[in-house]
Amino acid sequence: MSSSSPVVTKKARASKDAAGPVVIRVPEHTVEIVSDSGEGAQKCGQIFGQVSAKMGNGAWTVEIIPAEIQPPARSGPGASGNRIRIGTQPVTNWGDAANLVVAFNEQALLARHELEALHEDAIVLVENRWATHDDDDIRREWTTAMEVLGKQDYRIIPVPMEEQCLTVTDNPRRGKNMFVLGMLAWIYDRDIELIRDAIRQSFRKKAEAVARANIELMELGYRWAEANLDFRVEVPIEKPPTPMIVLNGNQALAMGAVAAGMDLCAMYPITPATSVSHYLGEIFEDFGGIVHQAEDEIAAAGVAIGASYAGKVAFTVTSGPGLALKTEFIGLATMTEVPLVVLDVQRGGPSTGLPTKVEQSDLLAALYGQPGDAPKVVMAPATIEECFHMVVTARRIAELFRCVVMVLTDANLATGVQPFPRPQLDPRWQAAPPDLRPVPEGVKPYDWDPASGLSRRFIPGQPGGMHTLTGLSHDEYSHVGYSPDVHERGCAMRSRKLAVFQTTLKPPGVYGDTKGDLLVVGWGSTKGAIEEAVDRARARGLRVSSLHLRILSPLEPGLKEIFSRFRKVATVEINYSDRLGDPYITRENRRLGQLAWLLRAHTLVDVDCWTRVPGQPLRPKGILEGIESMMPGGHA
Amino acid sequence: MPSDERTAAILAALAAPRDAYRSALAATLDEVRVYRDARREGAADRHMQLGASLGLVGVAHVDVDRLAAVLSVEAALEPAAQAVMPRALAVLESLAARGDDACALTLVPGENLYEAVSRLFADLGRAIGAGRVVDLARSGRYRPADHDRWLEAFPFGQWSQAERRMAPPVVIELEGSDLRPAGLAEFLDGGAKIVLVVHGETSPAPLVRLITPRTFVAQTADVAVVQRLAAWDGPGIAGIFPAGGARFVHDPGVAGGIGARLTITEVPTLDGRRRAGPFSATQQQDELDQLKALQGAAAADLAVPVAPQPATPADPVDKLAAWLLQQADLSGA
Amino acid sequence: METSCSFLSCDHDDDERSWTMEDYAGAIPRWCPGCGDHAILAAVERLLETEQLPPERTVFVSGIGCSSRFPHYLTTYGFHGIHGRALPIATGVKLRRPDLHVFAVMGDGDCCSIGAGHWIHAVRYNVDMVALMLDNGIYGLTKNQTSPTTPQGHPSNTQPKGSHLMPLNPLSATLGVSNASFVAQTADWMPAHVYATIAAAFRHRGFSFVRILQRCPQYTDDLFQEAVRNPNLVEMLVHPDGVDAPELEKIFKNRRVHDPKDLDMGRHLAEPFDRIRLGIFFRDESRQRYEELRHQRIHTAQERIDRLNEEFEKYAV
Amino acid sequence: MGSPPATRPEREVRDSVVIRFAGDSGDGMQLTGLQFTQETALAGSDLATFPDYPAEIRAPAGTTYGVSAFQIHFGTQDITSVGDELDVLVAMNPAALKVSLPDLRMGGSVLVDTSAFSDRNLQKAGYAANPLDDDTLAPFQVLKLDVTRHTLDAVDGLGLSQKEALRCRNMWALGLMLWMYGRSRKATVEWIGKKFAKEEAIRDANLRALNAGHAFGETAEMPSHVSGYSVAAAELASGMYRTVSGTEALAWGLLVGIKKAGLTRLVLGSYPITPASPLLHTMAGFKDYGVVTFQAEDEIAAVCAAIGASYAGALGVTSSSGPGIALKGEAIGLAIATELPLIIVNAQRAGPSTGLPTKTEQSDLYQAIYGRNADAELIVVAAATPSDSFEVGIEAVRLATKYMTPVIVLTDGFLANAAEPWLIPDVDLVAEFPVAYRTDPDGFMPFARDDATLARPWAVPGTPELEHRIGGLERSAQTGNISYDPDNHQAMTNTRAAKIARVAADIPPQAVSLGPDHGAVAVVGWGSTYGPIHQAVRLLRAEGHDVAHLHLRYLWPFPSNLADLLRRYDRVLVPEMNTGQLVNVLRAQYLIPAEGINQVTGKPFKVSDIERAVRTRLEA
Repeated sequence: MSSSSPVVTKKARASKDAAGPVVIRVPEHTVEIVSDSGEGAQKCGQIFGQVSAKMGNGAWTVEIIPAEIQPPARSGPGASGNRIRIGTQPVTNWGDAANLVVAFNEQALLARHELEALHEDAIVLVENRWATHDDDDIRREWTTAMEVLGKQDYRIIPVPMEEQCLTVTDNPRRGKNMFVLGMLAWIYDRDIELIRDAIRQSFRKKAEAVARANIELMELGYRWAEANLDFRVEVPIEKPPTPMIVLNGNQALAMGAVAAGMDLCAMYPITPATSVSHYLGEIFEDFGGIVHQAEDEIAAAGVAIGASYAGKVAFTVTSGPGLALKTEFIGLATMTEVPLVVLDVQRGGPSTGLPTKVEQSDLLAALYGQPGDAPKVVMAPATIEECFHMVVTARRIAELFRCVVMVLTDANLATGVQPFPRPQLDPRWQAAPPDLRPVPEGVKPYDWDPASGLSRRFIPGQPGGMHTLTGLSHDEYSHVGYSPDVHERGCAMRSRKLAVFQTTLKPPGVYGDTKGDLLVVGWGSTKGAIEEAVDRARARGLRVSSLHLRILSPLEPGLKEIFSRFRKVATVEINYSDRLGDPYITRENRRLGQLAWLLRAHTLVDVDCWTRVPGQPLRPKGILEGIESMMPGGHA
Repeated sequence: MPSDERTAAILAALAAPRDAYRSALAATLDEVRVYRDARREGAADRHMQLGASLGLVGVAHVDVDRLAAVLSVEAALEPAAQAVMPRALAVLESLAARGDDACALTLVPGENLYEAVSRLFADLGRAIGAGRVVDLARSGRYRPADHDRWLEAFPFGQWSQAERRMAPPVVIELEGSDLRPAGLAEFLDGGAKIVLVVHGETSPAPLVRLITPRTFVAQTADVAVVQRLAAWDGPGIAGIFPAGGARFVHDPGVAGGIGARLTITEVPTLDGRRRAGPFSATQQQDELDQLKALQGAAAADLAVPVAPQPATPADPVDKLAAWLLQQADLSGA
Repeated sequence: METSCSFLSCDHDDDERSWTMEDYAGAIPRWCPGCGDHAILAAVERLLETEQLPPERTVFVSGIGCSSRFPHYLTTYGFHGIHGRALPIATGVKLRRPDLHVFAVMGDGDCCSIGAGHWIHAVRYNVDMVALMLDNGIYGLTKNQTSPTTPQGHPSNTQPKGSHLMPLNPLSATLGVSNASFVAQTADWMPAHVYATIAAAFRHRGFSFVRILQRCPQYTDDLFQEAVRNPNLVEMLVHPDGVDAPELEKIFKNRRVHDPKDLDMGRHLAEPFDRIRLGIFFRDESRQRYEELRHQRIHTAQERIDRLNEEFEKYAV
Repeated sequence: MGSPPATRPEREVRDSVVIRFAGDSGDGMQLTGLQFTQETALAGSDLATFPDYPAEIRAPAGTTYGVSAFQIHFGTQDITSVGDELDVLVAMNPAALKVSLPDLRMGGSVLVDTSAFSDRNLQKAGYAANPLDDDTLAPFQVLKLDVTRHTLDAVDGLGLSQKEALRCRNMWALGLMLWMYGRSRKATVEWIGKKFAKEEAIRDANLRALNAGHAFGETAEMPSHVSGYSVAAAELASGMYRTVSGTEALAWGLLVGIKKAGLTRLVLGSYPITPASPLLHTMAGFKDYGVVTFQAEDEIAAVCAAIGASYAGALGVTSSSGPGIALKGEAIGLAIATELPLIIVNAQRAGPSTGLPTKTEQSDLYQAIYGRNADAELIVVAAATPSDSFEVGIEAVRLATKYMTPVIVLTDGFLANAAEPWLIPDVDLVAEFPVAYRTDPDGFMPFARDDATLARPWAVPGTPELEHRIGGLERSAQTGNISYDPDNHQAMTNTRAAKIARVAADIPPQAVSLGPDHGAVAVVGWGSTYGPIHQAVRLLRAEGHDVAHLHLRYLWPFPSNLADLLRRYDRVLVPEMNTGQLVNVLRAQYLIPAEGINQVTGKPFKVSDIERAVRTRLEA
């Protein structure tokens, strides 16, 4: 291809380096690229993040997404793009603010500024064509915005993106993102061949000329940056010791399902869960799997239950409103003890809420959203790597305990991209084909072991195992029973399985000292941000540790004992809690963070909480403030 | 290795039934593997298998020993049964490792067709034999003296009806002079499908004697007929012949009587009395006579009035007229 | 392709087993005396016996309602699901296990009201199964509420002055869905016809929708009374490719030849509310069947690992 | 009231009696029970009833799972439970005897129809030997009567078929029981006349059977050891009474609620489900009062129709049971997001899943409080008794319209069907809480809020210049336009929560139902367990135990004094018909070591269940 391009060879760059730009050498740097929706900032950011990860930098990307497909141009809420935090060491969260921002218009930039997304001395590269636009309003908006931004300590560098792109294309709106990618490639000294590969991969379904044109634009950006910018950023690379792969959380869930040997995913499109099925749809058939897009959320759950009943554990994937609709079916699976895995990629709520935004507010709905006493296992991965591995565990637990296992991720994990050690696949992770051996004489469909509540599952096709599953209360023979003891016994057996599972769990580990003034408890995608905040707090001399739960029902054991070694325990969550001091809010009527509520009921420890629902991932800085506000008084 | 380019197209057309066999093979292999792992000798090893099955998150959070204590343990196998497991697995693995070509065979001129097909099925049937050995072993009924040979060969004659439904399709290339089809009737059961790719001269309608109500039988030059064979949910045989000879398709997948099932496009006449390979002129004539007899039966079948009243005609005008007549209800008149 | 999952536990003695109607019977039915469901159950048992379906490879899925108790009264595999959702469960079963014989049993509220969305799509998916809609024109189990098929003017607890609207026509609705492949109607008071119809439905490859007019002695006692008393009110659709119950010829003299291939005529015949027409309205075996389109080959664990490792390569650092 | 016959010994005086009519589901036991209840209520007794019927419409005759029973507890004072043990059992067949005999107290009376004890019936009931012949019934007073023959004799000559004639057995038994407790037959006679107005023979047969049963007691045909009983009228407050079931009371409450709110329309969207359907049936008869009932095609459509009605200015109500509420979860979230008034009535039944449709449980509390995706707060209230349902209905309307929010009303299968005498209230005494639709376009913003309640304005389509759009996506705090702004989402979530938190200050403080407001033990209940808890606490207090009863109507948010109140007791015990839901909410919210007393048998608590459990805790 264009590897012979004269401008971007290693040699050419080396000479330029020597000539002059200041090299900012830092252990980590955070980049944001924002544009109007449809201008491709996301693609640019994804490729930049992927290439950075592939080169061996630690990386974490977060998508900045508007909820509409086509929001109005040049509007703050329409800002679309990516934040990529790269580092020498592994990166576990999106950080506090961006050090370098590339904006396709000043309104998107202004919106990010107002959201405090920019570091106080951020470098800002902004498209400058608006300054001289034909439209008076636009010029006025530009001027106003620049006045606001000019009062900050940002270093603002206007860039003639469109003007440059017009030299090689007649539709710059579609090419700017590649120009910007080229600029970033020069600034961060990215491997240009990896970038070309990524562009080709990205346009693999289009004509070859499309990829070529995009590569050309990217190289244009590279040359422009080289000729015009006076700084570069170096985030040193330390090659990780083990092979790594880079995935987003939804891809990881999908691959996890493959690694778990599952073969049926039934779903209905819902943001932000759908991309699990997009990715699975591309590859699943190669593994003998089916993605069934059902007519609605309810049918998706039903098809998964039917498939699970007749063979291997199947799964359904959804987000909050879809979970609400599947509730009745989840109850049926619980009652009939048909194993089922439900992946819930949480988003902002209630109701339709914020479809593309992050929240951790489905915990209690998952645990308690069904009518009747419906015990089930609930888990939450803390990292993208865990998204992959947890599906394997979830399937196996569902099968062993004949129960529903819910896996709660969120929009942060779903669209975030992070490198992690490439899994060493094990055939034993995979579901066995259904065992259709004849059922031994006298074995009942619910031959509950009275001590554990466990029983062997019969699968259609097994001679001698004929019985009718029912959502009605039933006895060991699956016969409908209305007598009081039958119902009581069934409830006990279904509940006991969870108690038994809990006895097999290990107590969670504490991050930091195992005693101190404050223990921060978290779950789900906040792990990286919490631990970074804890590190900073400890660096300031605060006696803070953290603990991150993966299994939320049944709760991991030993919590009360761990809590007793801290003066105070508090959760950090992305869901709602009342703040003491707000009107009408008392210690008694205060609504608590969802995990906090759960921990209090189970341990009777006065667990406090610091929660926010901004629709965005929490920032370490914010959590640090939360920690400081919650530190128990008195001596430090 | 298939030498005829038609064979590749035929194998492609047979993908669905072949996948069914290979699916069963893959499932068997995995099921045996899991079965073996769950019943390892020694608790430590068994716990290791259980732990591994939980995945990395599971291992990090679950105390495998405690979990193992909760789960019921199936009894360990007796030593002989234990010993045969790896051998059965090896058979399954070797069959799984063989590509799709395993179902194709080219006859050495003069070789006996019946014996070759027998051998091919007996070889592919080792998957079934291995499955049976495992079944017997795990229910304590395995006896090496009686059952070990199933791992070497498992002839079609011993397959059960359910197993025959999973029979893989086979493709045989052969010289016309070696085409003695009568013995093949034995294999036309369950879901077994045989495609013969014939080179050179043979008798005009050798396959006609295999026609039975539930057997797909075709004689043709057109490879596309194999797709219809593949779609039929039962046994069948298709001969792909060079020019000359009878051309017909008997497709039991088509609803209705023999008239609907059988389509004859060509019935040649014998040009003089001469032998074709092993077939005497009389035999050849007999085949053609049988084909004509079936043709007659088919015609008669179609001629039988299909209803007390004439069937609704296809032409819209006639349809309307017929409908009006029906509405008039002349039955009482 | 009718295959079991693996060569293990494959019926080695399939040819030697046989079953009688008694072998298929399950718990004693708890339907009211005089309920049409009894006759339908008997016809289904007869079908199972005739076809000699191995009980362990036969699955009955139902929703909620009187008719949905059906699976409990058979000794096959059964799944008594939730209201309106028999079809998604049955679809899931068949998608993963095409080797199983799947029946879905629903009531009119189950199928045409709360489950209407699934019904439309199940017809379109055309998964090979028999769907029996036992239509008594009322909610019985919850004690007398108007259903979508309750005749206009018929009083119930929820519409005490009589059902407000024209009832929904399940036959027309089904015949109107793209990819419909088998639509028939029968009536519980003609066991021979019920049997012949569900036998035809079973033999049809695809989604066979059978509406069974079913008497409820408790709440809609009068619904089919006239038709039961006067066979001339019933019109039998007959055809060599249709259903045949020769023993009924003498009683039901009102016969009309209808070729099930003729969709337009089938729709025309299904339309009027005031005529009870029994038989096959439409049948077409050539329609696409979802489970066949989606059927995937099973791979070994190792094959999957190899393939997933290839996939990892694309995302390797 | 009937006067004691001269030839008989004096009627024995009783404070309270528990009778159960039990027979096959085709025997008309529910009707019998209801008629007895009616006559008893008219006689001025306080009472509580418990209908217990099989899930099948008509299970096979003669089997134990086909037994249908109706229990009534009536007496002179404060009847709050259906009674633990039966004083009298009327068993129309062996299966009924088998099922109910364990509940009959030692020395209690049992009436059996000897004709029904055929070999075939005995076998179907699972009796190896005839219990009338062995000593099965030795501990009881037994009345072996050939009810069948007496009934057939009574209706002879009316030209009925055997089947029709036998259907009158229940009336014969009712007649006898009415005599035994000195109840009038008047209302029953009227009822029969009305019900069978068009079928004279049937009407006459039922009347004759009823009268014959009564006459049987009146004349000397009864065994000498059996006498009638006299249960005096209860000392109830004066006023007009009627028996009322929880369902009826709730329906009336909702109706009064909309009147007090000044609304003209109530739209009930519902879909048939046991045991919630009766509300739909009852409301269907209220057409003339501005009630529109809509039996939707499914549960989801039912709640959406109610939401649509609320948007249009009516009060939207939807009713269902657990599995149906599960389906409505997403739409309830929409009502929370759009901030429209909506009342969701959940007649709970035993679960999970389809569970036990006709049996009672309180296991949907979690679902009510937490059963939707994301932070989706609403108000949860629960009715304690049939008559309390009336007040709860009014209160639900008040809170829903004042705070523009969904309110979940929890009842249960027991409460919905159980009946008690109800002093028909003077509705003029119920305070008004008129709704003010927004009409003023000046400064109108759909999500601007009332300072006091934080409720948004209710602007009804059709009002000029107030055109606005609402929806489930997050809305800007004032304009209601779609907004993804992080601060706005935080602010809106805060406001929605604060709005519900404010309700705590607008509801009555938690009172103590029985006992002191501090002490050793508080027994805290909610919902239909009121009666048994109350009785149990009364018994324990009579023995000198330091126990109090608190019963919660408001389950979310809690009354503002609840924490303080609970902390004034050494121990808090929470009896619930679930595996421990309220107890967990109290623990998490207040960190008090509340303990659960839990039972999920599908049956209401017995007084003795609670008494025993509390006693064990006291002694521990």
